[in-house]
Amino acid sequence: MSATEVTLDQLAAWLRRFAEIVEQNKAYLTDLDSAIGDADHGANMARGTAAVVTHLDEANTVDALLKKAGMTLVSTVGGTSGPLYGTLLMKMGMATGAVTELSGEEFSKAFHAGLEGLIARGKTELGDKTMVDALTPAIEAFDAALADGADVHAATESAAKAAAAGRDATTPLVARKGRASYLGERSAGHMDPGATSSTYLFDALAEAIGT
Amino acid sequence: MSATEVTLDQLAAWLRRFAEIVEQNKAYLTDLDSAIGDADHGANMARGTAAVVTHLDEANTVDALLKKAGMTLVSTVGGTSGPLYGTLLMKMGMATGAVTELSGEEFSKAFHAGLEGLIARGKTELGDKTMVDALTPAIEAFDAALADGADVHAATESAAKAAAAGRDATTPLVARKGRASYLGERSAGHMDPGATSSTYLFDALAEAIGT
Amino acid sequence: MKKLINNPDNVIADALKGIAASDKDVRVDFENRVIYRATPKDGGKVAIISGGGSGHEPMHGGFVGTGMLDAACAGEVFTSPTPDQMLAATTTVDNGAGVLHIVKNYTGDVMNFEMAAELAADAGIEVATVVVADDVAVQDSLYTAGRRGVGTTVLLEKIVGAAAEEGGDLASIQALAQKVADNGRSMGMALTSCTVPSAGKPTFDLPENEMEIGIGIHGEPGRHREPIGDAHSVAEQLVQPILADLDFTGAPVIAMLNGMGGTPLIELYVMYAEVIALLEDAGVKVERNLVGNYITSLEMAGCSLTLLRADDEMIRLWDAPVQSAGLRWGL
Amino acid sequence: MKKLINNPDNVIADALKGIAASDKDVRVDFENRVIYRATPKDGGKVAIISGGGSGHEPMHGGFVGTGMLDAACAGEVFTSPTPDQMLAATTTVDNGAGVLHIVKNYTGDVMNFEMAAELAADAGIEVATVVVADDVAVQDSLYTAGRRGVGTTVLLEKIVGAAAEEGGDLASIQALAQKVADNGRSMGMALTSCTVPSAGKPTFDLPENEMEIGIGIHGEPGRHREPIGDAHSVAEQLVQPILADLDFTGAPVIAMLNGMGGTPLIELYVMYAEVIALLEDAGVKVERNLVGNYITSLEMAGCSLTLLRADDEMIRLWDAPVQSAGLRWGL
Ligand SMILES: Nc1ncnc2c1ncn2[C@@H]1O[C@H](COP(=O)(O)OP(=O)(O)O)[C@@H](O)[C@H]1O
Ligand SMILES: Nc1ncnc2c1ncn2[C@@H]1O[C@H](COP(=O)(O)OP(=O)(O)O)[C@@H](O)[C@H]1O
Ligand SMILES: [Mg+2]
Ligand SMILES: [Mg+2]
Ligand SMILES: [Mg+2]
Ligand SMILES: [Mg+2]
Repeated sequence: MSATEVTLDQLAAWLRRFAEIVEQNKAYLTDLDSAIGDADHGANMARGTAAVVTHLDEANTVDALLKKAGMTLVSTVGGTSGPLYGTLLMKMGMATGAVTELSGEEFSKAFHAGLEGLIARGKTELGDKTMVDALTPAIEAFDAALADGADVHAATESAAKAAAAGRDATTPLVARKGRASYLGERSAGHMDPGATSSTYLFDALAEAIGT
Repeated sequence: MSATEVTLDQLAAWLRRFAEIVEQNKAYLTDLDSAIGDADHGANMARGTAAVVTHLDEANTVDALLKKAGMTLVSTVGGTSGPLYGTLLMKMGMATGAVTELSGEEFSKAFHAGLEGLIARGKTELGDKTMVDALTPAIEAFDAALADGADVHAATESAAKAAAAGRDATTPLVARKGRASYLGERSAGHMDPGATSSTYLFDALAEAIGT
Repeated sequence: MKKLINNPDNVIADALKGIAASDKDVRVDFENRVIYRATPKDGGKVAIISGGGSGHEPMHGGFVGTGMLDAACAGEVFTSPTPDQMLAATTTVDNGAGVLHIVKNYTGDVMNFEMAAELAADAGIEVATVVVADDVAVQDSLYTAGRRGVGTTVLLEKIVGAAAEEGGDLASIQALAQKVADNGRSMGMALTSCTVPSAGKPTFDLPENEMEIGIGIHGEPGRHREPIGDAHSVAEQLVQPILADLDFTGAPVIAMLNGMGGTPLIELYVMYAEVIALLEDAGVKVERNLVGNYITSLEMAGCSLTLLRADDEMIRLWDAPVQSAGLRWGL
Repeated sequence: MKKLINNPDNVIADALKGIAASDKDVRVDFENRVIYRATPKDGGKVAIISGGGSGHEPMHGGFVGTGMLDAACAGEVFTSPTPDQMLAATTTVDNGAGVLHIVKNYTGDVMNFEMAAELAADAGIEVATVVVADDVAVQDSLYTAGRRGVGTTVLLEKIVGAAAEEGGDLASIQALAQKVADNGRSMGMALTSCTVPSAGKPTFDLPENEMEIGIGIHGEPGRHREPIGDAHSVAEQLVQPILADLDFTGAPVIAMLNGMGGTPLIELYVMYAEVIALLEDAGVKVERNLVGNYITSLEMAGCSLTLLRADDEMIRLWDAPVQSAGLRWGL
């Protein structure tokens, strides 16, 4: 079976699965944040994604689903990850319209809109040792796979791999944004927590679309 | 050589040696006080006895020496041991008169006067698990040895042995006075810090007179 | 030992320098280690003195000021001050109207204050003494040193200080002090030990999952140890023994939830919410309260609860102006 | 983890109950987690709002009151509050004269307050913002998030609160706030780590003989680690980087020696004595000071120094009456 469309149900399953993976890795995310931050990234993400899950049944369209998820993150997380992940999903929702499924291209367009919003909010660049370092290569890989003729599921798997590679690449970097930047050179040698939680977004997506 | 008199110099040597032994056992006394008190007996005794040493040269008579030592303890130690050890020495000084040496009997009379003053100040009885439990048998043994015809040096050695036995006997007791009494039954099984420092008083005396 | 100090033997002297530098409303006698009001109240006011071992800050030095203490004597860490110190303080603050000594019930404190009072009486100064013995953790009996003096001391110093400011005479002030002492009860607990600087290591070892119920403010062991419970069950262990010891219904109550020094304020608020709910259930009406660090035990983590069965007069005196480093309102 | 809490996920909700029960001068909106003055000042007063992650008590909720804040938003522990909270607070306190947002320079705080300000502007409320970025431990650069906002926030909230109480307009209040922010510098250090309740273990491991210089108030690592020094050398490591960053001579200075939450007050006094001696040597004239726990980091042991190069107007506003749980004088 070759998937060319992503359905509303799959998107809901995606966010549900994202919440599960975050919950399972809560302590790990917090450990990463302890080293170069303030030891709350796991709790922040778990609180926010759990809240998102409680609203998944309310939406009948893709835009409503994603906007509500984004707003829920903004209003329940706080900190840095709340506004950023929240903006990502809200802007994705704004880009899709009131549809019930997305083609690969439409999904890609939404991702780009979301990432742009996030970058504008966070005033970040690639290489600043943030979640952007996982999100950007993931979305690029997604586009490249689609361009290569892959179906949406295969494209999400490429995206997940690229996200992981992007995450790993944050380790040697010196942080230039966020709390880790206060550390200067001492931030090098540690994996970025936000880049790590970003990989779960694509792991969850690959699983949700694959099933 | 059989010593029948204790000289002013020997008494000064006694208090000097007492300060040394206390200083050497400061941490040990504090450890004992940590278990059933407030972890300051070593510091209290070391501070006070060191101050006593600075005044030893000022006195030309036994009473002046002992009274000054007692007053110094009272005004530098504080806590429970300051007034009690201070009273012991002050009352001893008051009992001797302006002499330059003491016979065994005179020394015994001074000890009794000191102990009585201490007991009156502390409102203690034998068996309350305090310094009195070492001081009382020590002074009794001193008297008994003299009565048996021992010289002063031998009598102080008996006193030191009896003090140690009295100290050991505090271990199983439930404290009825001082800070350890707040513990009730939980005070049993611990050696009393004040009884322990009291043994040093007789150890020091035996050494000072022996030499 | 992790401490912000210089030589462990100089902690008191060094801290007094900091107090003198930071608080313009007090004057420090470094030799005698006494903290006085910078501007003593003139006229025939009864003077109120307290003192005790150091390590319980802001008590007592932080309570010197208008409406509270006239002087406080600082002993070594956890060691009562000497008679000399208290005599110096007593002589200095006496205005002819007499001096009240506020003493916490520890053998050392009682004896040293007693000696000072004897010497002061010799010098013709009228001294009255109140001994606070409010710690219900201690099983009281005729044959022990009695209960420890803890949190009620803070409330007593405030209330009696206000009465003295108003011009009460020594006998009435002493009677009031005794009444406050008789009607206050406290109970404390610890999550961690304190470390006496000169000892250099924790006074006791408390395993990672245990707490000590009934702890003393000098790290004296309490009633028993048990696994750490949640704030609700800890609150029960503080409230119940206090209410079992004295009836707190039918009178206005002043409550203090006190941090032992190493407890974050946010935890004290969590505890206070539990305490107040239990007291409400028990029909106890808390009219005034303090939540914070007032009578501490160095860096100990833990807290204590103090309840005072007050009356309208005590509440009025509680509300009277006070201006000290540790308590400040109405001025 | 040794904490007096119930469920780690409910710490903020539980603590807010305790704050509401203990402080009759504030009103707590439990849903939005906002602490308001119980009796808002009426008339056209500019409203002052602050907020941030919890775990720094008494900041910010403890500074709500006459002469200081109109409202404070409590985030999760070490996590900035959400835009919803700040919007609720902004809408509630606005009197028509506009609202000042006091923000500490952390990416999360800045973004969340920014979103709230956008939403408030949409609702027709005039919002001005001041961002405090005073931590000299952070090597500043155009390409980073800038310096952290720490102790100057406390001084700013006091001074600007007094100016608002006097009736200044939003533009003048914002200008004053910016001036205070520009003239404050801080530097902190830690002896031990804090433990975030939801994390359940210390944020960092610090060996028994080491300290962290330049620590952040969320347990963010500082400049470097080194063996624990005495109070004198620690004071040097706080004073020197601050004086190297800004000239504090020739102006009245307000100094705050702040405890991180787990530091005994007696140690803060020892430190203050050292700090003041160093400042005197450097020709810095400290006219006003605070010594105590004002901007904490849960149970962390350690301290921070904040210096504000003030002027006569700031000193006057500093001395103006304030009545909040955390700061109280002149009323
Ligand atoms: N300016 C920024 N733009 C994009 N992502 C950022 C930025 N600053 C920080 N981040 C991301 O946020 C993560 C931290 O999130 P979190 O711990 O929840 O927030 P906080 O730092 O406020 O405690 C970092 O690991 C990083 O990936
Ligand atoms: N009432 C008393 N009479 C005699 N000795 C006492 C009494 N109370 C306590 N002590 C002795 O004092 C010792 C403790 O001294 P110290 O630790 O210096 O004083 P504090 O208990 O005030 O800290 C105890 O070990 C005990 O021997
Ligand atoms: Mg974080
Ligand atoms: Mg002791
Ligand atoms: Mg003691
Ligand atoms: Mg955070």
